Parts: sequence; C-alpha cells; structure tokens
Amino acid sequence: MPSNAAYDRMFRTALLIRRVEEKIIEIYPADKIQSPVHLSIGQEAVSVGLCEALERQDLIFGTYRSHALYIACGGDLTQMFAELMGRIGGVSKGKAGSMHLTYPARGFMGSSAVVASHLPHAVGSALAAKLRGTNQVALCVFGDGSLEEGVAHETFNFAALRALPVLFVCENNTLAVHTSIRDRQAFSIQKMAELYGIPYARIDAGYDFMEVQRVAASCAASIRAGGGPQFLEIATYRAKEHVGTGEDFGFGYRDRAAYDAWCAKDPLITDQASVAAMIDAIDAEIAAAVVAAEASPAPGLDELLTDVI
Amino acid sequence: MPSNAAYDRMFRTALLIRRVEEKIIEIYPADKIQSPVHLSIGQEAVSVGLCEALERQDLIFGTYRSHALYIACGGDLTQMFAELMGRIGGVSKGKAGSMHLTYPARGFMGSSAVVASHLPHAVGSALAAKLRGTNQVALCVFGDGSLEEGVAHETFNFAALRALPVLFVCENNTLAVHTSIRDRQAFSIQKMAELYGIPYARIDAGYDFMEVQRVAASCAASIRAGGGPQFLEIATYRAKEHVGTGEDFGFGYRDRAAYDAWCAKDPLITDQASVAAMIDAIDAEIAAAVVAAEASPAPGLDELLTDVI
Amino acid sequence: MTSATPEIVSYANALLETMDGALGASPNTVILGQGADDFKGIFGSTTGLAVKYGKDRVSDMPLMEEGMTGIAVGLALNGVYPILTHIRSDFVLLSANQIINLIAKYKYMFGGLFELPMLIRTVVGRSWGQGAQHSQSLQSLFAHIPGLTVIAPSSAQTVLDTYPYLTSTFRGPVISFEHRMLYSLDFEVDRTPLANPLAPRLIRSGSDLTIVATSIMVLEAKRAARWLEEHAGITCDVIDLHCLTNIDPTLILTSLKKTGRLVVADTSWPAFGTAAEVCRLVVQADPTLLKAPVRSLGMAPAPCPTAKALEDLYYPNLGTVVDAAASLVRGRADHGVPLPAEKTMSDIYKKFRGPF
Amino acid sequence: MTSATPEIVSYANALLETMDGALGASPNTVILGQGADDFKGIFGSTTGLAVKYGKDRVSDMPLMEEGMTGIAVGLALNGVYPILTHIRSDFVLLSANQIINLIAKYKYMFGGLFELPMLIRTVVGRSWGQGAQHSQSLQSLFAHIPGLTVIAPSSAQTVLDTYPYLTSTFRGPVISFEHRMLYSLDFEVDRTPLANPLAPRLIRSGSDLTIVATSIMVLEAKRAARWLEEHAGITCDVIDLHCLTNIDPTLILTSLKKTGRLVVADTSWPAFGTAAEVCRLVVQADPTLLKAPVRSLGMAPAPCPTAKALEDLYYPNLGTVVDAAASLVRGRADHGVPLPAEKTMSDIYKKFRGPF
Ligand SMILES: Cc1ncc(C[n+]2csc(CCOP(=O)(O)OP(=O)(O)O)c2C)c(N)n1
Ligand SMILES: Cc1ncc(C[n+]2csc(CCOP(=O)(O)OP(=O)(O)O)c2C)c(N)n1
Ligand SMILES: [Mg+2]
Ligand SMILES: [Mg+2]
Repeated sequence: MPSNAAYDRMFRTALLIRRVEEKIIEIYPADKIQSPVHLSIGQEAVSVGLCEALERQDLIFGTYRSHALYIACGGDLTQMFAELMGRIGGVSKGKAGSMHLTYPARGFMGSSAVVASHLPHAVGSALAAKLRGTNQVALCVFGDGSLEEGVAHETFNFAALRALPVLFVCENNTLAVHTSIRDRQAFSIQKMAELYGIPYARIDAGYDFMEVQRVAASCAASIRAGGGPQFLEIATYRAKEHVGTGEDFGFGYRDRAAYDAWCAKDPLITDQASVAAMIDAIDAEIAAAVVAAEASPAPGLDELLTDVI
Repeated sequence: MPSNAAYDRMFRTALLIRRVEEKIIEIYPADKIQSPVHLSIGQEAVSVGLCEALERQDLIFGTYRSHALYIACGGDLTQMFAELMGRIGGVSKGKAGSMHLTYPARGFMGSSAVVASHLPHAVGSALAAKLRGTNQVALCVFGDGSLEEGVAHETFNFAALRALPVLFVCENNTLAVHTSIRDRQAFSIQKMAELYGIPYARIDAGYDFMEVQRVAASCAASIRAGGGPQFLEIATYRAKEHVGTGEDFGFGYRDRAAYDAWCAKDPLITDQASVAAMIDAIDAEIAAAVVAAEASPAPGLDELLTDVI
Repeated sequence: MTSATPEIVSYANALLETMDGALGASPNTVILGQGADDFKGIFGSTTGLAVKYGKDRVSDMPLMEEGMTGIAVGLALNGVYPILTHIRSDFVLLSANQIINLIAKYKYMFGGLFELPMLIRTVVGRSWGQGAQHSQSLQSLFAHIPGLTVIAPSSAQTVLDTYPYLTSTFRGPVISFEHRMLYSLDFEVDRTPLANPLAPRLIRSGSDLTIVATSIMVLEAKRAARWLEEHAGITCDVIDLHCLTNIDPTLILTSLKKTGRLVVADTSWPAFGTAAEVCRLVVQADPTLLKAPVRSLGMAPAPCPTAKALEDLYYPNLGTVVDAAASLVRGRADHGVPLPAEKTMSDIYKKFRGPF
Repeated sequence: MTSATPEIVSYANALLETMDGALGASPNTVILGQGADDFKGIFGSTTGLAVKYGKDRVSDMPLMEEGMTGIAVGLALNGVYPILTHIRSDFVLLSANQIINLIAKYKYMFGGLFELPMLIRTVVGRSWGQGAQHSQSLQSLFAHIPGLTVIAPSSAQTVLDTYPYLTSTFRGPVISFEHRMLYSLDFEVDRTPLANPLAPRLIRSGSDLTIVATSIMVLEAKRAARWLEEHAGITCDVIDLHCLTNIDPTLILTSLKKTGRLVVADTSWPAFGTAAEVCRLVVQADPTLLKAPVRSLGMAPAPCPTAKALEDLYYPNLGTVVDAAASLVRGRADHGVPLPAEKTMSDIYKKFRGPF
C-alpha cells in the first residue's frame, strides 16, 4: 500500500523532473544545450508511477521524450545535464544527447528517436528474461503515435504468442507532433491490446502518480507471476511544443482550455504545500548538477571513432 | 442472382485453373519452367468467385501464388505459359515469371513475392480511385501470413481512416510455408478487421465459387456505394507443397485427412458430370497454349537492359 | 539579362514554388507526408498548400512509412502522381522494402507494363545535435539499386531546374535528398530551362584540381575553391554531381584530363558511397588520369555523435576541403596554404545565408 | 598433415556444424527465423537443431522481419546471443530500420554502454528464376553503414573459420550474406585457426592480374585463374575479400604492385558496390599502381529478370571473368584467349559440386 512516504517520494521525483525541465527551458536560449529537446512537462507522473512499481532487476525502454523516465528510474542529474550539454561527463559521453538518454545502472536500456522502434527491444529483453529465468519485467513506454507503426502490431503479436514478461505503457497525449489521434487512428487502443489477448487497463488521471504506481504494480505482479504481457494506457498532457522549449497554443491545432483543465488537476500545481516544502532543495540539487555538468569538458577527437564496432 | 450459366462459367474457369496447374506439374520435371511455382490447387474457387464479382474498371493485386487470379480475371493462357517458360511472348516478356503474374488489360496490376507488400498498393489505388472519382473497387488478395506483417496494420488503419474502396480478401489456408496459423497469430482475423471498423465476413466453404461470388459481390456493392473498405476471410486448402509441384504430407507438419475431407467437398472433384462435359475442350485449349508458348523465343540480350528506369 | 539584378530565391521557397507548381499543373498530383499540412509545412516547403489545394491533395499521414510508400505505388498505378515527404531521411529506411523491392523493380519486373512516376522527398538533418538517428544522408544506399533515380539538389537553382521536370515529364520514381541546412539559404537563380536536368553541372572552372561534390558540399567546395584561388592561386573545377544514378562521367574525366587531381566531397560516409562510385567510374575509364591519390571527404566512419564538439569534427567543412585540396595540389601535408578559421559550417550558415 | 587426405565439408554442413557448435557452447545462444525449426531447416543449415536444443532456442517466427530484428536487440541487451535467419536476403530490407538506425548505432550512440553481439544470416538467391525480389545480394547497403560488420563467406572453410569466432568472441553485430548456390558444394577444409578471421585472404598467387572477389565469385575467380593459366599462361592473384567492412587494403595494394591490373568480381551491382569501394581504397592509396583500367564484374544494372535466358546474361560467370581478365592482360578486346564454353554457372554447379 502506498504510504504518505510513498506520496512524498513520488511527488519529489515528479517535481524534480519538472524543475529540471524548467531549468532546461531557462538555459536553452543561451545555447548551452545544442540539440533538440522533447520536454515531458505535464507527463511527469507517468514515469514516476511506473518506475516506483518496478524492481531493481527490471528493464526499461523509452523514446526521445525520456527526461522523465531517466530521472524517475534514478538517473544521475549531473550526468544528465552533461549529456544534454554534450560533455564527456554525460552518461553517454555526450554522444547520445537528450533524445537518447539511458541509464543501465538502473535498467534503463536505451531510448530511440525512431518512433516505435524500441517496442521490439523491450519484447526481446523479455524473451531473454524468460529464457534465462531472471524474473525481470520489461517496461516499454511509448507515445500514442507508436501504435500506428507496423512494428507495434508485430511486437504485440509476438509478446502475446510467447506470453512474455513485458509491460506496454502508452503515454497517450493524443498528439503526434501536431496531429490529433482522431486523424491518425481508426482503432481504439483498448481494442488493439485486446486483439492480442493482452490484458488492458486505462488510467485517465495520468497526473496521479499514486494511481499510476498502483495500477502498474498490479500489472507487474501479474506479469511476474507468469501471466504474460500487460497493456496500460495512460491519458496525459504535453504542455509544451512537440520539440523545443516553447508553448504553441497559438497555432490553431490545439486548445489552451484543455491545458488549463489539466493544470487544475496536476498535483505539482495543486499541492503547493508539498512544492513549498521541497522546491528549494530540489532547485539546489539541480543548480549543483548544472554547475558540475558545465565543469565537464567537451569530448575531444579521441572520442570521435571509439565504440563504433 | 447467379444462374446455372454462372455456375457453369465459374466451374469452367476453376477447372481451367486446375488443369493448367496439373499441366504445370506434368511439364515441370522437363525443366520447361525454370523458376519456383506456388500452386493454387485447392484454392481455385476463391479467385474465380472474386473475379466474377468485379466490374471491368476494378483493379486487382495478388501474391506470388496468383496463377488462379491471373486466369480468373481473364488472363491469356499462351501469355501465361510463355511467361512461366521465360519466353518473350510472356505477358511480361519472361521477366516476371510465375511469381509476378499480372494482366493490366483486365485490371490485374501486379503480384509481389514479398509477403504483404502489395496490401498498400491496393489501398493506394483505391485512394486514387476516390480522388479521381473512378468508381473502381480495388481487390487485394493475400494469404493468412500477410496479416502478421506490420504493413497489414498500417494499411488497414489507413484504408479505414479514409473510407477507401478496397476489398481485402484473406485466403486462409492456415499455413505459411510449413507453419500453422496457431503458432503465428495470437489474434483472430475477424477481430483484426473489426479493430479498424472494417466490416468482416467469413466464408468457410472456400471451395464454393458461387458462395464466394455472392458474398464478394455484396461486399463490392457496399464498397461502390461509398461504404469504405470490406474484409473477407475465406477458408481454403493448399493441396501441394508451399513451393514446387509435389505433395508433402509425409513431413509431419500436416495431415492428409484434412486434405481428403477438403477434396470430398470440392466441386471440381464431386461434380464429375461438369468435369466430363468440359475437360476435353479445356485440355485442348491448354495444350494449344503450351505449344504456342513454346514457339515463342527466349528474350535476348536486347531485352536485358530495357525498362529499367 | 546583362543589366538585370539576378533573381534571389531561398531553397525552401524554391521547394514551395515547385510543390505549388506541381499541384497547380495537375489535379492528379498529391503530397503525402506526416505534417505536410501543418503550420510548419515541412520546413516551409509545403506551407499553405493544404489550404490552397485541400487536405485531400496535401495530406497529413499517420506514422506508417512502409504503408505510405506502398500507397504511393498504388496511386501511381492508378493515375495519380504522388510526392512523399519525410522530415528526416533516416525514416525512409522504414520503407526500404517498398522502395527497393517494389518501386525500383515494378517497371522492369513486369516487362515495362507499368511505370511508377513519383517523387520521394527526404530531408537530411545536420547540426544542432541531431544525433545518430536524425542526421543520415542515405543517398548511396538507394543509388546502388537499379531502377531508382537519386538526386541531391545543392541549391534553389537545381531545385527549380529539376523538380518541375520530374513532376511533369519524367516517368520513373525519384528519391531526392534535400539538405536541411540549405533550406534557409538564398541563391541566385536563372530560369533558363536545361536540356537535361539530371546531368552533372560544372559550376566553377580551374586547372589544378577537380572537386566533385553533392548537396551542401557543393557550397563548401565553391567556397573552398574561392579561398584556394585567393590565398594560394590554386584554381579548381567544381562539379555538382546532382544526380547519383547513371552518372555520365564525361564531365569528370574531361576535368581530370586537365587537373589530374580529384577530391570527392559528399554529405555521407565515403565507404561504399559517392566517393567510391566516382573513383570506380574514373578508374574504369582511365586510371592514368589520376596524378595523385584521390581524397574523399564525408562523414567520419561512425554514427553521428550528438555533442556539438564531436559534431564539428564529424563533418567535413570549408577547412577540411581546403586542406585536402591544398595538400593534393602541393603534394604534401605541410602545404603552407592558410586554412580558414571557421570550425563549423552550421555556425557560418546561421550568420551568412547567401545569396550563393 | 602431409599424407592425410583433406577433410571435405559442404557449405550447408559447415553452417550446420557452426550453428550446432554455437548452441552447444552456450545455453544463451538462440536461433530465430521463419522455418528455422522445420524439416527443410534453412536449406539444411539448422536441420535437427530444434529437436536437439528445443524450440525455445531454435525458434520459428511469424512473418515479422522488423519486429524480429528488434527482438534480437532486446535479446542481446539482456544476455542472449541471437542468430537470425532470412531465407532470402531481400527480406532483410524489411528490417533495414532496425539494422541501420538501431543496431549499427547502439554502441556508439550510447557512448559504449551497450554492445549488441549478434549474427544475422541471410541467403542470397540466384538461378532457377528467383526473379527480381528473391535474388538480391545486398551486402553493399549494409557495408556503407559504420557500426556493422558485413561478411560474405565464399566456402565451407571461411564459414568454419569465421562463425565460431563471431558467436563466441566477437562483440559486435554481424550480417552474413550466404550464397544459396554455395550450400550444396563441397570444400576442402583445414581446421587450423586463423589469427584474424575477418581479414581478406589471398587464395591463389600469380603475377599478371589481381582478382578481388566475394562470395561465389571467389569460386569463379579461382576457376578463371586456372583456365587462364592453362590456356594462356596468364597467372593471377585471387583475393577473397570475405569481410566488406573496414577492409585492410594492404593485400590488394601489395598484389597490385606486382600485377598493376585489377578485376573486382562481386555478386551484386558494381555501382556504389564492392567494386566501387575497392577502387576507392586503391586510388586513395596510390592510383599509379593501376597500369590499366579496372574492370568490375557484377550483376547487370537492372533488376534480376526471371527468364533463364536473361538470367544467364545477367550474372557474371567463368566466361565473363576470363574474358575481362584476358582483355586486361593482353590490352585489347580481341585477346585471343579461348573462352570456356559454359554459359551459366548454375548448370555447372548442378553437375560439379566440388570439392573446391
Ligand atoms: C519512424 C518515425 N517517423 C516519424 C518520426 C517523426 N516524429 C518524431 S516524434 C513524432 C510523433 C510521435 O508521437 P507519439 O508517439 O504520440 O509521441 P509523443 O511525441 O506524443 O510523446 C513523429 C511523427 C520519427 N521520429 N520516427
Ligand atoms: C516479407 C517476406 N518474408 C518471408 C517470405 C518467405 N515466404 C514466402 S511465402 C511465405 C508464407 C506466406 O504465407 P501466406 O501469406 O499464408 O500465403 P500462402 O503461401 O499460404 O498462400 C513466406 C514466409 C517472403 N516471401 N516475404
Ligand atoms: Mg503523443
Ligand atoms: Mg497461408
């Protein structure tokens, strides 16, 4: 049962993610981060609840929009900022950048900027888990757009056929770049999961990390008990433009009202008491990470051709 | 309403297909046809009923297993044998062979040996039909194996989203090469069609060309009336090995009993009166086509580099 | 002609103009691509066209690269000319099967019964930390395959020369690699039609060295040639290869007869790439034309790193071209020709946008 | 060594032996592929292994090339060594995205945090009317991409040399192009381990001409060299390139110093292919080594026609190699060297299966 301690812990992580991204927004104009950023603001609770539901041996796969997942799984902040800034102290020596965050020490095994391409990776790691009897669950987090790609169909079919230990999580923010899900999908996500006989659950309150944790934990327990794959659709909201640090309500493809409605329910906005209790320590931690990251040098010519083969 | 004349006409076409393929079996050992052949024996009624339900402006797309479709749509026999034998008189000058039959004069727009790769072709031609207002239906015939490929998902989704005039027909012989559909698909074909909201019908009596014609005609009518795509699953039986001219009941992956049961229902076997009435003329027609095909020369060096760009 | 100020058009506007022209010229031409109809309009190359021609003809798409490309086949078979867009050429790999197994083969495989006129536009990312999966320049993969026509337009001029010809006259499938960094640059253009828009172009003449270049490397080659002439009196022939398939080597061979020295500057990896193919064409014709080792400039033999510091080392630039050229002409690495100070092309083009 | 009769192994059996060996050596090695467990056993290369090791480890797959390849990534990341099989290399294009955008980049892109040891086996079809979609030899596409290791084993010997090394020791992803026509041929094999199984091999020595070959063209090159020596006293160095990525050109350059003449014989199209890359490596090192124009032999620049008559013209064979070699060495097309009567390789290998 999640306790108050659990609430506080998850709240803190969610706030940490938000403040990290707000720091990114702050420093971006100074060109300290010279690469595209896909912000998770509005979607933090999903990653937080999911990672809280995992065990240490579990494996995680994400997309180009994985700042939240990185932090939620326990990724080091200095290594993250260094990575975003293209420094040698980055988790991947600066070669990965924002779109390819990863943190193998906590099971985060990669994030891909090719939509849906990581779905079979999660399933393959689950197949390995089953073959080797490791008791691992593979967590695969993807956007609603992933479901249109053919590989999603291939992957779900295979995971179901072999009853593999994988938790599929669709972060449904109803958008792929600027296109609404209505104009992209003739199918319902629930029915798609059910097509393969994959048990499906939906969370409408995607801002509620406690709820995400609770449902995800029960999915993970069922998977670990040998029940095969599970599918979790989580409604969420992308606050910023698809890529970059700005807002984009003025371009006619979506509505500010929906954003305001979402904010009205977001604990990171409504629970100002918790914010007040935590924000200073968090901001200090972030500031220290930025300083440490900036102290790390850029990778040099000696790194250009290492790790190719 | 199908009349006796319709029965006779379709029976004749089905028998023609069977006898053509039996002729192929007969001449294959002499190496007159130097390329892989994927025989339709057992599956003839599907193509016959489908083509009977089409109108002249309609377009057809098939697989490497399309001898039946070629003949059913009205393809010229001499050009077919010449094509199989690699002669210049072949419908595609011998460059296509058995796996890539086509007959644009009757709307047969191509057949591909890459499983499922023709599904989007049919849908694209249907999109063109809709854009240009041509009143065409696109017929797309594929095996059960096609449904596993990612592109099937992409294609069905798009056809449904845009309500395109396409008739998807799955020839379900329950096999992909030697693998049973049970070991390949965690989903039901009906549910897959329904996932996209594509109206679905199933024909169990895939040997019954009258039934195939009747159901396909009603699908085509609904499509032509602007109702969007339709999906037809037709149970059928592949009598011969996956590729080649032999039988393969001795290899443990399938059962002769099912074959015998199928034969007991196949009009081409049960209706011996019709067979007797038609076979001689058909065989004469085939023999003449083989002779004419053999009289056609092989393509020469002048053909090697034509039609590349 | 003589006194008129030359017309200036940006790469993005040249694209937009030709897209507009193609849609305007035939009701049976369509554009399909993720975001083709949105306010960003494929980096400005389709902006406003969905409003002008309707969303049926300038059509947003779900995420379905393989399916979308197969749909283009069906469109072409049934009388519609499709233009596909991919905002990164990397994504075109998801449709490699349709392009290589189907599109490249449809005409030949069926003995000439069908043609598949179509244009697949793909944008090559570079700079600003695009990283390994958003930066590839995959022209060589497709140029290897008979049946395809592959182009890499280096300027607004070549876009205006070539796209109207492709969409109105040419009957085969074409893949175009448009370089993202070119989009915002301005070019002088001349509207005189060309006899063969797919031929290579000699865009600068000299006598010491031949530089064969593609895409944005054509700009770098031109700038390098100017630098070399100004700082060392070295003069170069610069050839814009433009179309990578069925290359007529005459222009290159004629140039080499004069210069005897060759640098190939392409946007991708040299191995099994444009540099390799140009070398093959030369030595199959006459290896004795080469008086010195050939230099090939392209991306370093690694995936593209995201860090700016590594990205700057990863790509060839003005300095690399000048250095390679000077050491070839002078016959030694310590050639004494001063090198330009600029470290990275992207920084330059952010400040200087032309006209070129 | 001296008196023992040499051991003879067929290509298919060499594959079967190495597959068996890999599964036997580690419980964490698996084979995945359509039909990998059936009675045809990928043309005999996996026959019986599903019974021996279980269907979990020798696993049939649905039709899902992209998905299957992505699954291999996940397996490799979680401690399992995957061997994928494709009965035709053409189908591997459906997984081009996984191979090029993910597998080739995973190690570098993440700064060395991950490795993806795996072997992707693909079979190149040829002859018996495979046609345009079942006959491609796509090694050049993948050899262009940094991060991949691409091999084309020409014999049972090279399979036995290389596969055990790959599956037990090598830590990167490898794509192997196995030629279908080699499967039924017998080869003399020597079990002495090699220092570097990925290096090119000099397999015959001569002084007039260098033939660099891949896959089954190595056999044709050897047969041509024998013919040339017997019928014209022309002697050739024959180099089996074997691995197409990170080619060490030393062997080729050393040979060219002696011969000055180069023929490249590859199983695919020359443009942007192996021939092009070998030419690049040579002229980047020293173009003056080439005393005559290079000849590249490969498939005709068209999709593969199905008709036997055209197929025989489409592929290079013994006669083509002999003719190209003789005209190079004699310096003229009417070289006077008698050409072998055989018109097609497939007919020969149906009758003569070795040992080679
Ligand atoms: C295969 C592929 N096609 C297109 C793109 C361009 N693209 C990047 S993100 C994106 C939208 C994805 O939407 P979704 O999966 O819902 O994720 P979200 O961005 O909403 O988190 C697209 C189309 C891509 N990266 N990969
Ligand atoms: C993309 C692709 N993968 C694999 C193959 C090899 N292959 C040829 S036919 C076939 C089985 C297809 O089964 P199905 O679609 O049911 O058609 P059927 O042969 O039963 O008519 C396979 C796997 C192929 N041709 N294309
Ligand atoms: Mg989304
Ligand atoms: Mg089947």
